[in-house]
Amino acid sequence: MIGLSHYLIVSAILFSIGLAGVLRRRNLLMLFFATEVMLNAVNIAFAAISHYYNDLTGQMFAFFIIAIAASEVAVGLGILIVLYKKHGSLDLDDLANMRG
Amino acid sequence: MENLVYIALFAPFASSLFAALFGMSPKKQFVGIVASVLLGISLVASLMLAAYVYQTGNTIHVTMMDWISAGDLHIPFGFVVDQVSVTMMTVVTLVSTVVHIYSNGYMDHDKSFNRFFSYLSAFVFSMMVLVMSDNFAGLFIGWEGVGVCSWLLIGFWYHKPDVSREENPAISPSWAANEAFIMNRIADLGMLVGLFIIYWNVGSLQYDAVFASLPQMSGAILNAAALFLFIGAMGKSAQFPLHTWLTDAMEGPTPVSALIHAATMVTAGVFLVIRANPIFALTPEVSYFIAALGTFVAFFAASMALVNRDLKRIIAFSTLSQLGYMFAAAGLGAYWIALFHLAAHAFFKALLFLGAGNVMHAMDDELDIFKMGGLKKAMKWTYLYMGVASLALAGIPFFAGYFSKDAIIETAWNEGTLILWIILVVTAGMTAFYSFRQVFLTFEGDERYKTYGFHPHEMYKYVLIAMSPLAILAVIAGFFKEPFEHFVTQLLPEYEMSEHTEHLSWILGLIVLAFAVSGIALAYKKYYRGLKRDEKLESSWYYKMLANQYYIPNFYEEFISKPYAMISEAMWNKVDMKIVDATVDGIAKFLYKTGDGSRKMQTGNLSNYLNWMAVGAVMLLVVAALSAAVIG
Amino acid sequence: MDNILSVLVFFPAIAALLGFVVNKESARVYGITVAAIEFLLSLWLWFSFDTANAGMQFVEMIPLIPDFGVNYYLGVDGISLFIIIMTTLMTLIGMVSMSIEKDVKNMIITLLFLEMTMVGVFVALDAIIFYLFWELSLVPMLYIIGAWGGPLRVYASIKFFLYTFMGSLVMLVGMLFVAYIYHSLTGVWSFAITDWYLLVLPVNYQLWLFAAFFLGFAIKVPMFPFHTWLPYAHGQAPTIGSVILAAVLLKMGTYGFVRFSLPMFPDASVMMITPIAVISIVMVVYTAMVAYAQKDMKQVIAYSSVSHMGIIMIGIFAMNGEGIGGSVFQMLSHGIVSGALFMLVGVIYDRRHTKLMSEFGGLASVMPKYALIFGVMLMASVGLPLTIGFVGEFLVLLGFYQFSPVMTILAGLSIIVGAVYMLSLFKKSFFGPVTKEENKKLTDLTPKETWSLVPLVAIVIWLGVYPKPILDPINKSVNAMLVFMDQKAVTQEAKDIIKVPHAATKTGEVK
Amino acid sequence: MYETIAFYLFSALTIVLFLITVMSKNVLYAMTALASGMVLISGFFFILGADFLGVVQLIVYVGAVMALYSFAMMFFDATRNIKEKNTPGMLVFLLGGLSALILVLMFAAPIQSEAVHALYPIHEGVGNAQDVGIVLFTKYLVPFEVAAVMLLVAMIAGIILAGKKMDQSLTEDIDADDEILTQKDAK
Amino acid sequence: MFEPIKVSMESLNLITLAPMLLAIAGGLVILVLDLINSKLHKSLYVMLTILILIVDFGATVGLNVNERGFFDVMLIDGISIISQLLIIVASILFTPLALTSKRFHEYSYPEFFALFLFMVAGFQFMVASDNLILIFVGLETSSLSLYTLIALHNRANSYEAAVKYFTMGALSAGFFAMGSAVVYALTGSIELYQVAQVLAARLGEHGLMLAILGSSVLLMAAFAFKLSLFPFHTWAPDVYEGASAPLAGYMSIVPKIAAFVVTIRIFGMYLDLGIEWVRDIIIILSVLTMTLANVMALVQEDVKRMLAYSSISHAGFIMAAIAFDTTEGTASIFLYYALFMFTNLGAFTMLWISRHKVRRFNARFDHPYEKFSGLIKIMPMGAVIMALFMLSLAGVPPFSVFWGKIYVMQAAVNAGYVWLAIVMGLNSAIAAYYYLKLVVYMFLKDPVKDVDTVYYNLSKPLMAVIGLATVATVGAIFYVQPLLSYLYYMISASGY
Repeated sequence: MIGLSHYLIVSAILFSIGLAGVLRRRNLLMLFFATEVMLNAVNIAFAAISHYYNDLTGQMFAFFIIAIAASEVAVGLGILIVLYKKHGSLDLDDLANMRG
Repeated sequence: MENLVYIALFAPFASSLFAALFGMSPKKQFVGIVASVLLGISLVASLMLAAYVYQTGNTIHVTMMDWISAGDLHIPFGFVVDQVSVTMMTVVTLVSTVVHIYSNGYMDHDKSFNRFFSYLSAFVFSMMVLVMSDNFAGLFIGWEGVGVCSWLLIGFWYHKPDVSREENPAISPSWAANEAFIMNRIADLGMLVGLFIIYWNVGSLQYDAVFASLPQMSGAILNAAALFLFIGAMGKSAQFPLHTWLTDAMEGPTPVSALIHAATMVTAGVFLVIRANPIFALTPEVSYFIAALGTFVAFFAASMALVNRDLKRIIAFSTLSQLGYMFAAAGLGAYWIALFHLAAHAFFKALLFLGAGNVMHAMDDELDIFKMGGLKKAMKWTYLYMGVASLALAGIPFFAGYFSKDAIIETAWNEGTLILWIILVVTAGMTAFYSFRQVFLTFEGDERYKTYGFHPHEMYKYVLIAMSPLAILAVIAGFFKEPFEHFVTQLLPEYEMSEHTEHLSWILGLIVLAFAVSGIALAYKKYYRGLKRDEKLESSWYYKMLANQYYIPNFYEEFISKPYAMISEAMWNKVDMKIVDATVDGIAKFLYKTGDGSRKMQTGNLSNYLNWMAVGAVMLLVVAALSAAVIG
Repeated sequence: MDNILSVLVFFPAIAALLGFVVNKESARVYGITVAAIEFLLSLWLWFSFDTANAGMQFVEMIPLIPDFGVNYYLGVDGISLFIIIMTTLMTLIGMVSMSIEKDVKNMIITLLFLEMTMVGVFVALDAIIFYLFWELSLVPMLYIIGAWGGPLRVYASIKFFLYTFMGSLVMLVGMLFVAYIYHSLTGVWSFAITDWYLLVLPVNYQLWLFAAFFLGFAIKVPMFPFHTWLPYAHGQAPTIGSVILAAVLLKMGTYGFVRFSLPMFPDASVMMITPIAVISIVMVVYTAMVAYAQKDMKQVIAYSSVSHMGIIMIGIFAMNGEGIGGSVFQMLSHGIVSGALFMLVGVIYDRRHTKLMSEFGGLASVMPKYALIFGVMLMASVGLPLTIGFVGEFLVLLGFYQFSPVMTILAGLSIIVGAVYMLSLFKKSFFGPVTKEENKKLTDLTPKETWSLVPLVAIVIWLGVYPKPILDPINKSVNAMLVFMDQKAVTQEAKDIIKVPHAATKTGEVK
Repeated sequence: MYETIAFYLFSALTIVLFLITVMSKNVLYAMTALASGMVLISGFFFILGADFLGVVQLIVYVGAVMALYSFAMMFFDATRNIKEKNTPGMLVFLLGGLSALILVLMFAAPIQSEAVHALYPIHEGVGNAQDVGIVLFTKYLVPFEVAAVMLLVAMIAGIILAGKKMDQSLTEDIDADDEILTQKDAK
Repeated sequence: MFEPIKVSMESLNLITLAPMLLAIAGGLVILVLDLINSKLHKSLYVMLTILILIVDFGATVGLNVNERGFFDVMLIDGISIISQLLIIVASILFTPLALTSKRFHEYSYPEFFALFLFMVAGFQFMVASDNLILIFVGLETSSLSLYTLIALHNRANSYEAAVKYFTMGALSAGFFAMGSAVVYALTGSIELYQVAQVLAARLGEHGLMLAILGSSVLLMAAFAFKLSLFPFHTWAPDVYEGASAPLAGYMSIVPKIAAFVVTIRIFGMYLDLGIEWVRDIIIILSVLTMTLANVMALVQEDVKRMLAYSSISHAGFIMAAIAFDTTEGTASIFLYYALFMFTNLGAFTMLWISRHKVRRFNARFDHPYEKFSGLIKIMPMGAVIMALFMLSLAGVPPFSVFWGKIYVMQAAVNAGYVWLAIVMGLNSAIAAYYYLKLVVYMFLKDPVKDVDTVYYNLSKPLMAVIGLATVATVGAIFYVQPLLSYLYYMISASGY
């Protein structure tokens, strides 16, 4: 029988994959993908907890996370576009004007 | 009578202020005259007080105002005129007056004439405070005051440059002045400690209160107090090992040497011991130490005088030696004899210095007696004065020194301190020798000065006349021994020779006299005809040692002054800058370096930032996991 | 006029603000006038001060942050009264003697602000207000050193600021802790020093708090080994800065010990006597030796300040009326004498733009008046009787002797080593032949310089001969404090060592 | 049984797909894998009975977000393999592994408890959309509306940031010194 | 099937929503106005924004303490009110900075002001709830607006700043979501008051400690990013540097106040549950943050960047107050920020008015120290005022930040953390160095080159802002008491 822990562990693994992606990616677009992975991982956790507690709050949270992720994508891509126009690159290594 | 006290005290002060008004102006003859007159007034007042005290046996005690009061300490400006202080007052004002008049002549070519009188009178005022004060703190005021005046006066010709020790053992007047001041300060610390001991055990610094409560004090405390007070006395009276400043102090103008470094200030130490005799009387160990040290210094200084070629330094050594005698007397309990010798010594030693001053005046400040000789033709009166003074110093009968010094030597016999007696007797012989060596080399024999192109001339008449009271006193002072004893022993403890001594006194006297006369005779034989230099003797180690003052000044320089300067330099450069300050700066630099190092985490690369963040989060998770494992 | 203290504090501040409007050329006169009025006000304070009363007078209290116990709380007693007068006097004299040409107006405004903070420190009876003025005083001094100073001025000024700032922040934590204890005992927040006096603290608390306050005060004093900011600050500061710094700012530290550490932590103070005395002796002797090694006249006097502050510290920890009274008096004396000495160095610096002793020699022949005044100040500095310097030093050593004769003798070395560096300074600069050509044409003191120095000479001698008018009120307050400390002390050892003068026990003066 | 198989299948697939997303050098592959992974996650939602959430996931993520990403990808011309100097694998592996380990440890604990009572219970026999609707429009109405504002913000942000006005500097053509707007603006 | 749900208006307590709704409506009004007439001048929008915020302020002041609204989603307790008030006041104060004499790109967008208002509303929602969902949504609303506002400055650096802020924000959102998931898994609830109850009951269960601590860690990571605690602070200097001075100043106050409120709610809960571990972590992070930020600020060459590090350090300073978990500690947070607000407002405004279009002093920095060299000679008043702000930031009495500092330190002492108070004191001493550095440049150095244009952007509104900031900074001693008693009343009313 599949228990809550199963789902949560999957969620944890996916979250860590997302985190690893955030860490290793230097391309901003790909980096954004990784953040989406992290949020999706959390969504699985919420849905699973909601299911096992028989409580709707988790689904609510997941719902809002989806909304937030969508907004983030919009704003993030907007910023990426102005950045790309200015720099012509999405590589983080080219983006280190400010340091120290 | 109170007014007289104040007149005696403040007339010199007024004189000083008056002269100070013109301190920066060119020479004004009237300054010297006014100063001398004011000093004369002080002398007269002192004499009147002396007469009053002598006749009535009363003492006068005045309190002018409060000085310091803090905690339980109350120090007034109080003055007491009793047998001891009035004696000192008389001696001080008398010698001072003479020296003031003398200075009118001696300093007449000096452009700082007015300043000189200001300092000189200030000194007299300080000295009067010293002797008249009714408490130890007041004494200390005067004590320091005379120190400063001595500093000012030794360094009077401050513009002279420093020279090497070979050229001038005192290096320069300003150097000598500083040396004197600092050496005195060393002793002053001892004196202060003595005061503190007294205060915390008595609760007061008034003489009468202190002396009244002595019986309740423990022996250790008394010993400590006596010892520290005596350390103070050692500085001012230039006792070994703090003696080197006195000979260097001869850099000052000669009247200063006469007044300060012979007659008055240097005897302050003796005065202190006499003043505080109730304390010393209760501390026989310290007293014996004083006597022994005094005897030692008497001999020690006389030995250095034997070979010295500097006119003033010889007299300075003799002063040192005579101070040793005084301490010997005081240490042996014969306070009144010490005081008597102090007074007598003041007269003939001042006379001797003033005579030396005449010679210097005549010889354009030349001091080397080897370059003199045969001055008697040009300076008959001076020769006479110096001869008389030397006779008195040598202890030839019927001169002042005979009575006083003999009594001291007799005391040493009387106390059964045979070694002290022997040394003192031998020293008496040496004293006679060097005194007359000096006199003969200066005034008799071939006229060596001619080869150096000097044109000696006699001092002004009025100066010579002014010196006459001293000369007279140097001759006759001894005859007042009986009344003097009677007078001062109203206050000071009586000192009676034992019958045995009394019995032998004429033999003892003869022995001393024999030594003195043979000293003179030796001097006569060797130097009367002129200077015959003995190369072999002069190159011998002991001659050199004596001529170099046992190398003590060199020792001080090598082992105290230079190391002090070196350590100071090291303290500054090594410790203060390299350790203390460098630590402070090091902390600041460390912080700055840390900042420089840690700003490297701010690479500007977002990926690194994300890594930092993840590292932070994961680290926190790890810590959480570990803590959870611990907490359970 | 009950609010004279507020007037004293804020008059210079308001004058400084108005000073922005004053024309550049008239700024100097403006400043002198303001300072003179302030000085007269402080004299009036003395005049209306009730010398028979040992407690706080002219007390003013306005709640500022009552929830936090911060009040605008001022008052003076015999201890602070004369320091205030000295502050106003030295500011006035400093302004009169000021020889700065550059940005005079800024300097005047800064000085007036500085005067406010200095007076504020000495009248504050609320710890926060005290701290406020204490910290605020750093700012104008930073500007004075940094803007008008020598080549290393920026380094010196920042070092001065940060060093003191660091120490005082630790002190602030101490203050907050006392307030916390007060609050937990009484349920009321209070930073009033007089309230804090009533706290009887356990010994271990006292020790910690003592340490916290010690750091703040010791850096200001400055005690060895926290003293190295001082030579830089003095060395780089303009004359006026050095005068104020030496005369007043350093006194804040020692004043702090008297005002805070002793009455609040009597047991800790007694326990700390030996360590502090050892540090002070090191200060006295060590810095005197360092002073002797200096080549620069001003540095000599700067280090001599440290040495003299050591004497003051020893006196404070003598725990008897003689010592503490002597210390407070010595604060005044050092203020005036070192202030005057710095002014004197400034005189020669203005003429020759160097302070190296090797550049001089024989000044006594060229500038006799200058040499005379310098000599008087020198003698006061080495503690000659009948000058102001002796009274304090004598009382301090006398007082401390009761605690430890040996340490007193060591501390007493100051009279020797002090004479060594001072006389050597005097000899090197004033004695000997005039060797340098530039020195032959030096002019003696100008009237401006003379008239700013002569009053100080007069004070030096007046207070040396007749210190009573000042010593009496000081003594009263100090005695009251000792009685109070004795009653408050927790341990028997402290009670034994704190010596209440008989005079105080007889009249039974209790705060 | 059916659930178990689905769970393991979906888990394996999402993990692989997201790994591809994270590891792939090709944006297109990464994005396709991400989209597929999201579809599979909606599968999880369906398994867990959160039908509404599954649908939203499909619409928003697979529909909207992925469309946005595709447009962006085209804009950035990122169809080719991209060259990245990736962070050292060691660090990534260590941090990712550690976080996975600890999170797994955390979730492996008996985290589910009978003590927890559902505050907004899922009703038996009622459609998930209905259930969600009721909670969303009562309890979570305010967050819902705020989310609307947030989306508005995102919209405005997207429009103005991507808009033409950002390309030109609105201040560029005006010389600093002859600008006399001071008084006008100060009003 | 369900019954129709009946909800009474009273039970909704709609008034609790009023302030945020006003701000949102105001934002919409601005958007509509722009649609109607696109040629309107920015001054109109600035004034409108201020007016809307003033109305918002009024609505917030009128709220009753300790009320819940809208199915308990809204929580209007004391800290919610005071933080909203602070947020609104700070917003009002920073808005007029748009009225520079020179044009700037972002202010030519009316949307700028709409976004600004939405952002304020987002912050208000964030602080006015203990529901993690609403907190999250409010946080994202405000953050997304803020990212956009930063990017709108339209310089290469501002894009870079926006990207950095955004990306790290996304990561922190991930942490927040995961943390909430763990909390939810533990308690079946995401409303903190429910969470607290369930957690208290489950605290004794075996094997749960890791999950509890883990949830706190994940949430901590999320908010440590917002509060710029070490090592989550790395975005802050770059973002401050890239953003315009008003926004940088704004960022140093408002998001932090909001984040602090949430932090107080969340970690206050953990502390109340007796999880001392959280306290230790907070203190460690706080000490690390203030110290490292301080030493890094020491070596900065740019004033704005230095102020960024200083803001980080101040945040670390304040963070410690959360660990005390006392009323004084909480009050000190708000007192500190209220006082810090005025000083920072002044300091950043001074930077703003001296902002040149071209970087004439340094290739990279807008406000290198050299720029302020010898300011006392060029513009004495400006130099004096800037120095006042610097001294205030350094904690020199009687300027505003001092009172905040002393109160935080007092709170530390009262809570038994004397060593922490000493660390705070020493840190203040280190910090004094870099503040003084600017004072030294302004007062003790000579001007470098054509500095006559230092006050490039000065306009009357900006002068008014500076005047206000100066008065508030200098006269802090006179309003600390009412402020303190109000804060104290509010905070103790809400039980913190």
